[in-house]
Amino acid sequence: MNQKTLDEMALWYEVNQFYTREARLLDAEDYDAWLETMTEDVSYWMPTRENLFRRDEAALDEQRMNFYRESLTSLRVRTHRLKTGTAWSENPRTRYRHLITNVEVEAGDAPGTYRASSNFLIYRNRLERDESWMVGAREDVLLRVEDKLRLAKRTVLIDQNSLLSKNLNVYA
Amino acid sequence: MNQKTLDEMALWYEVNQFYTREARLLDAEDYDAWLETMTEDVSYWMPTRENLFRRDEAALDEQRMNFYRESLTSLRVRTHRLKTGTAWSENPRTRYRHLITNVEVEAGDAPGTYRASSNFLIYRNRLERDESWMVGAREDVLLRVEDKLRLAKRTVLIDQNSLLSKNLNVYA
Amino acid sequence: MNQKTLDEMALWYEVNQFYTREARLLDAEDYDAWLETMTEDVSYWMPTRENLFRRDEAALDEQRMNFYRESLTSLRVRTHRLKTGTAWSENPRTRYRHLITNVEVEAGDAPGTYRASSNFLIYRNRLERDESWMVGAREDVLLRVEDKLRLAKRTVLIDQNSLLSKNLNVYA
Amino acid sequence: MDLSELINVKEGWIDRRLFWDQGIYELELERLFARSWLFVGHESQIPKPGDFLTTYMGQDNVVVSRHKDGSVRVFLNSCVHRGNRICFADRGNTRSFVCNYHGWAYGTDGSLQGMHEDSHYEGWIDKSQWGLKNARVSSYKGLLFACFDSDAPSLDDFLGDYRWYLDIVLDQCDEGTEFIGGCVKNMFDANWKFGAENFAGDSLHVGWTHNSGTQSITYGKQVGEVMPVDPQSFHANANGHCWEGGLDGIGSIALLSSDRPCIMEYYQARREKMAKRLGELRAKRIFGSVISATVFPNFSFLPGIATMRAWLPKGPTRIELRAWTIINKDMPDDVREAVRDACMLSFAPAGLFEMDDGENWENATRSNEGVITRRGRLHYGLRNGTSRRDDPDLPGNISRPMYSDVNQLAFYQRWLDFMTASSWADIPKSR
Amino acid sequence: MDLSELINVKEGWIDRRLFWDQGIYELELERLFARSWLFVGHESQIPKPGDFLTTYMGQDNVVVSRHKDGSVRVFLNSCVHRGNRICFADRGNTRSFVCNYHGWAYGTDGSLQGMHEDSHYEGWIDKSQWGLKNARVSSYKGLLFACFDSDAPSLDDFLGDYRWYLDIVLDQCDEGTEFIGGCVKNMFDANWKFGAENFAGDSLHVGWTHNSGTQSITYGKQVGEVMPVDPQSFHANANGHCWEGGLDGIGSIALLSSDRPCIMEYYQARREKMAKRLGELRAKRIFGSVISATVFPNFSFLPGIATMRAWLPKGPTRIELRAWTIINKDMPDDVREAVRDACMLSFAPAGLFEMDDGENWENATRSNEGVITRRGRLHYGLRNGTSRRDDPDLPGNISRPMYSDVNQLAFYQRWLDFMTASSWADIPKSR
Amino acid sequence: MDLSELINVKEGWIDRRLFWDQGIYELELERLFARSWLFVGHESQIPKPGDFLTTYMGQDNVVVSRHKDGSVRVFLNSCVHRGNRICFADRGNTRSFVCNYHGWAYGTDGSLQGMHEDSHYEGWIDKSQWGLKNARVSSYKGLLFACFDSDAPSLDDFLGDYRWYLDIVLDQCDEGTEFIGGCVKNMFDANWKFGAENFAGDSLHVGWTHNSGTQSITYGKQVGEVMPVDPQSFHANANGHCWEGGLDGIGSIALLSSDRPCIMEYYQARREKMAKRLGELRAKRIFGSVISATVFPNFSFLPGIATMRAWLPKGPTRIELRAWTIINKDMPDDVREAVRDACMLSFAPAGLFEMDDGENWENATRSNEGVITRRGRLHYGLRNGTSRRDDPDLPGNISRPMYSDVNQLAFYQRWLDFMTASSWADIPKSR
Ligand code: FES
Ligand code: FES
Ligand code: FES
Ligand SMILES: [Fe+3]
Ligand SMILES: [Fe+3]
Ligand SMILES: [Fe+3]
Repeated sequence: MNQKTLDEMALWYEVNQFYTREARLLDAEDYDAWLETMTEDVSYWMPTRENLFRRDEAALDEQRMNFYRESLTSLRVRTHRLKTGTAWSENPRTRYRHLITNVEVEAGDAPGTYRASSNFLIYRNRLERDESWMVGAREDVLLRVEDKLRLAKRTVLIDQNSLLSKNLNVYA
Repeated sequence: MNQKTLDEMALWYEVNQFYTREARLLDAEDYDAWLETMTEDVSYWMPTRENLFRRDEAALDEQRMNFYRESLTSLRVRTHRLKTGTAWSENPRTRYRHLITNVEVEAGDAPGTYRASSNFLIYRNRLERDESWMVGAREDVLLRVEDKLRLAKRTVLIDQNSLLSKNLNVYA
Repeated sequence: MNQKTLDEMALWYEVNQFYTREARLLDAEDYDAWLETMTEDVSYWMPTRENLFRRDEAALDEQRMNFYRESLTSLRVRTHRLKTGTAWSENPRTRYRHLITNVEVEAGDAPGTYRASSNFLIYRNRLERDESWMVGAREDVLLRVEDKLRLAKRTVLIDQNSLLSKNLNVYA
Repeated sequence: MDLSELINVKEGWIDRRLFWDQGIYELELERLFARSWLFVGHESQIPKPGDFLTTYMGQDNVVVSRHKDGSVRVFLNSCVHRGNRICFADRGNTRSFVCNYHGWAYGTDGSLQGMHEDSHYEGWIDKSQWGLKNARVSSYKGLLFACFDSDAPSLDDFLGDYRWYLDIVLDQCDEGTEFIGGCVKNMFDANWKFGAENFAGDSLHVGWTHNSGTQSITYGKQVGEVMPVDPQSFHANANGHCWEGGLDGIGSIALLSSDRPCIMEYYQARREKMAKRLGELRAKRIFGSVISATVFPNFSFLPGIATMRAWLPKGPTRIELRAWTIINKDMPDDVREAVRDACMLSFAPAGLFEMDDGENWENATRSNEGVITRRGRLHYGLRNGTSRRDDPDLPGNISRPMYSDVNQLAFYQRWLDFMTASSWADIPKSR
Repeated sequence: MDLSELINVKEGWIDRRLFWDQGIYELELERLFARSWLFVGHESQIPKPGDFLTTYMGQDNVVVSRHKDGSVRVFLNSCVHRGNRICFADRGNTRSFVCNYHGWAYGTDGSLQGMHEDSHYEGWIDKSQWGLKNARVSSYKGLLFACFDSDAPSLDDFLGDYRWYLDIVLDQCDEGTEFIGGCVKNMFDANWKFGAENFAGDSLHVGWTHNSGTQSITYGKQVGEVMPVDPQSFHANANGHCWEGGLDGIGSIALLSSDRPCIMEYYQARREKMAKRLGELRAKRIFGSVISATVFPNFSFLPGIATMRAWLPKGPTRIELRAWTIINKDMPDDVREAVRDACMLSFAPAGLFEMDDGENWENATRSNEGVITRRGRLHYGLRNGTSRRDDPDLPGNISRPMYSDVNQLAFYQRWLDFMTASSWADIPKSR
Repeated sequence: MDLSELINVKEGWIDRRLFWDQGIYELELERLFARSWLFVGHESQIPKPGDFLTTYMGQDNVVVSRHKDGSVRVFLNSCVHRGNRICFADRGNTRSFVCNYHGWAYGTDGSLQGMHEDSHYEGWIDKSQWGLKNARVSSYKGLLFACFDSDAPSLDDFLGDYRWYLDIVLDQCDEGTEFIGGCVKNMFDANWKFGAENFAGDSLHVGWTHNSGTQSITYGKQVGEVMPVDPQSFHANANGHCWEGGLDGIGSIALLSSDRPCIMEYYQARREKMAKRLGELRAKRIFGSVISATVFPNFSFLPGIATMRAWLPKGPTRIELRAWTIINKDMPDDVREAVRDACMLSFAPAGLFEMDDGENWENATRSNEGVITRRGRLHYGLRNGTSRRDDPDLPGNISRPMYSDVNQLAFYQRWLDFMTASSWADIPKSR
């Protein structure tokens, strides 16, 4: 096999492991470490998914309502919640699990950047029998900083119109 | 590590990416591109799964009823439906997601052919809260044509007896 | 790319295929072959998951009740059940499917040992419409024996408090 | 609620509660499904002694079994000891049915034969009194029907004039018919009557709902070309059993044989032979046209397209659809395969026609439940009151052309006959 | 059960059955949601002729449509033919609504225009009699309400004195208000009244339930600092519509503008302009304070935080929450975005405040169902009976301070008015 | 429906509606679970003041708490303010229970101690009147039972003669018993009575249902070898509490100690000591045999196998099974571990015995619902009427051998006593 394939495969493996580690951090509520994997100017966006007639379809619009439209600052604010010790509804803790599949990656526009996509299934279970299932995809821009990958931009497509969960105390 | 492992790994990676791309095409309803990934004489079969006493079990029988038993021709007929513009029930569109896991591949009987298997979870969500979940496995024969992989034969095992969805407007 | 990454990737691939094959054996009820993938002194443990206030949280305790706490001997006893031919409730057979994702592996404490982790989704479907969904993670110690990997220790974390299935006629 | 106010045949409207009300549904199980002859299978599915299949009559699971004496027996699939199901397979062959819980064993006729540790039961049970309840069973040219009501008329009387239409599918040749092995099942959230009424008479939806399917299968034809508007096309019904379709003798076969010419060849080559049995009208003008049909209450089929299906009720807003493909025993293998695959291409969960129906029925079921919505009536008034019993060519109640609600109203009139009757004595034997 | 025994306003307790009983729920659909004016949208969501959106009134899905004559029409989203839903999009623009099943076409006013193969219907239907049922529609300064009861008073009378409070949000400038595009929906397992009563008057939960959210957003402030205990803070209610909050004029804006100063600047710069329209009290002391409000029965909002939401009932123990963000049309783009994102940060499924409410309501709903538990009463007695109608500054029934159950009891009193009345004639027009 | 017609003890049959009817289920919650003493835990689970666990009494969630005075308190886990659950942990140690919604705080005895911002409540609530409802609590040799009915007799009277049998498990040594830490829970779709009646007397299913489990654990032995047919084996019941099993004194221990000989050694070495407390019959012949037992209504256990479990009702066709392992406090660590793991190997969701039971009960529950099926009776007539009260050796109602429906009928007779009584006054204190 040639070097090109090899490098391609190595990059895919690196991104795959980046996502696997990220999933592990999220499932452990280790949000500080999670934020460490992002660039300072990261943009994290989860738009709502509207039911539109095909003729009315348009590109997803950042000006419309969303589940998340975050900067590193606002993610810090959000993830601070568990540190206050008074988020009563998070005690006992939720059992989270991120299953990440369908990883693809290609070179991005700027050198050292990559466009990566992946699918996810997020399962949450808490208390005696509360369950939540979410499936969707992520479109990311990754940046190589000092030989490490960092998340620069993420668009999360959750495959639901009305969110079929009581809340979103989780990130994709 | 030796060349053998390396080639093996490269092949696995290639098949993995073949499936990932296929899933992306299916989720985008890009059926023309999907059919491009198949050989002219492709056979695509999804038998029903019967509940039989173990003593009555036999190999799956192509003569019995099925969900799909398709040639490239019949797949073209099926996928033409969305092009008519009058498939009212497909408007607004369904949110599809194929999660592909457990990829394995080995050399096939003929040179340039491969036997590959994979598991899938297909999630569909449409309108306000219609959901469909399907899990199963795929047994494929892949063929290398001009350095590209193509699907020559697929058997889809859906792990349901009575299909727990209102329809199958989707392919595995 | 350097040799280190390459070896790392090769090891990951090996473990990934180990799990994929294991899943295939389990889905086929080929328990004898499954037990073959384990060391003689394997320990297989699936603790229950309790809802505790965060202040009361402690490490999972082997002395408490569990779903599985097995040795190779007890696994042989358990898997013998299907060989008796009188496990009426297993006839017709269950449709099982293990989806394995998020594989990570690193060198273990002893040479030739590895610490590997993975996430799973187990789907079961039987009779007309009985369904069971289970999601969780596995923390393993793998051992290389005569160039083959074997399972030496597994802790299965099932993400449920009250098991939302009628039984556990399956292994993770 | 007063059931007779739910349906107004004279004014041609129906109350929306029919499609989701729990009380109405439970009464349907008692007064309709527990009294009616219900389709349970085809003789070809259980040819040999010991062969069996399992299905539902209403919500009761039953075993359809070929007893050692060759007779077909239909009995409840629930042990008389604690009630456990005694057979969990879709089909198979067996000498007896042994319950998993305590090993009570039943014969292929449902009789209680014995049990694990039966010595302990000596003197404590009269086995002859504790078998599995058998239903009455009757076959009409291969189609098996069963009924749990001893007061019900014979299957022949139940079908009445409708047999003339059934024969068009069941009596084309000496060899008779058989089912392709297996069954396609799927569940969805609709009331069972939407399926039944649609096949009973809904020719109007075809051109709209199935436009995309027709275009895809016929490489661009519009429905009008496959099913031309024909003033002679008709609705026919007898005892609530319905048939609607055309007289061009070709539409559905053309649809089925697109990309599969062997089907067309097979049928055209057999027209004369068919005519000897069925006469010119049925063999050459009716058979092959686009037709849909429902045997009251929940068994439907499409002559020509070869699909047969039961709308199994699973609650007021849930159906399990079970579909089979029926063929003539004299069909060569290539035609069998072609019919099977063409049938799946159009009528199956992935079928280009069926997909659109299910979506419509689910949303009609759900929408009718609204509290304001339910106060409004549904329009069933097209050509209401135009059917006549004295047609020179066609038996039953006839109305022309097929674009009408005549059959649907006949179906609901029959539904009302059953629902308002305290027993079979109050149900008109013929409608 | 005797409904009047479920609520004791005098003693200040409520029966736990209100939050899960199926019978009570079905009566709510009939007597409350089918009679009441209900929020259906904002004019800005459907500016142009042909624009439409779909939502629910009770459990009835409706289309809210801008008719070609510019009027807003609200009609049932269920075909009069078989009941299928006629519009499946959340929103869009169209010339007509065509049913998927048989192609019946309805105008943007819900009138039946025609159908596929309509020649067959000539003489068989009077289209003018078979349109989609329209609801009465009325707008209050941009907010659209609809009502299916012809006996109901006008929207103005229905809102009564409460309009004085609504104006604080709706009438800040000449340009008026609009909604940010889109809507955030989610479903959870709680009774709809828990959401409504919480926004009606539950200032007490803020300091406890939302301690973590407040600390996170304000970088460590306690709720008491954002919402100081103020003896002048008040509960106000009129006709069951409720408003509770403070008079510092700053708390909620401070919360919203943390990390987003442009919001604070925008509002402070407009105080004087606002005062010209609303007067000093409303413009400078009330607006901007931490306030929550519920328009009876199931529409709530937070002035300042800019969230508006409907608690759509989906059964006795299920809610669909639909939330929008309201802004002034004169807001510059940066402020719009800041308000939208700050609003999502606090009140949305991922919102730092909302997350904790949902968990509480689900578990209250579930726990109240226990057979022993249901025998015990819930305490709603705080400051019960202290409200007065003759406040010199504030219209409606007023009680001070805002830490009380006064509004909640007013809400349930109004609930009882509707639930025990056989028609609008028995419902006090003003409370 | 007339409940007394559902059960015919004289003729030995039961109506199938018992296992799925919603109305019967709701009456069970009112008349059976709300009146009966119910198992809530073992003293060893909450040894220290502040220790607590949560469980269900019927469908009411309760906190089982060790109050600071050392007494055990059982109270409703639902806040009196809005009804929210006040404790979400399975177990733990705390000084008080503080509600997440508004911070109302309850003591370890359920008393209302105070609340967030309680100054506002001064004069508006009498805390002493608004605590969490406490149940009566009583311990029988370590097993904790609670009851919400003040008219119920004492636990001792409720258990009556059955205590003689309970002692066989609870009173083997001075140190007494304890539970292994933790609990195994799982949910499945069966009626709770199938579990209760099975453990009450169903020795017949063991040989059939559990053949594969027995063979696997014993390396090929048939059940008959582990549980030989013994004419002296018996059914015993008192006040609806049931015990059935043999007298070989070894069967269940043999099963448990397969691959784990230390268990056998432990018990054999203690037989004499046991005999001093329990006498020869109980210590050497009864204990150790294959035995199953149910304390009316929904607490079951297997002496020897060491499993104890509650069949928590979650609806007419849903159970949550909670299982614990009971051991003697004097057991050395290796024996404790062996008992725990051997117990899980047989009776747990993955247990080789339990797996087969659940499948049977689910399918019996489901099948009995069929509309025709429900018209047929279930056979409970084996050795019906053979029990005597005057056995020289054994207290309670005794019938021999253990292959019978005697206990099951006694269980359902007691069920009928509760279901047909308007209060405890109508319930025979002793049966
Ligand atoms: S339930 Fe069938 S044998 Fe007992
Ligand atoms: S249901 Fe709408 S057109 Fe027939
Ligand atoms: S509900 Fe518990 S404090 Fe309000
Ligand atoms: Fe159709
Ligand atoms: Fe709140
Ligand atoms: Fe058992």
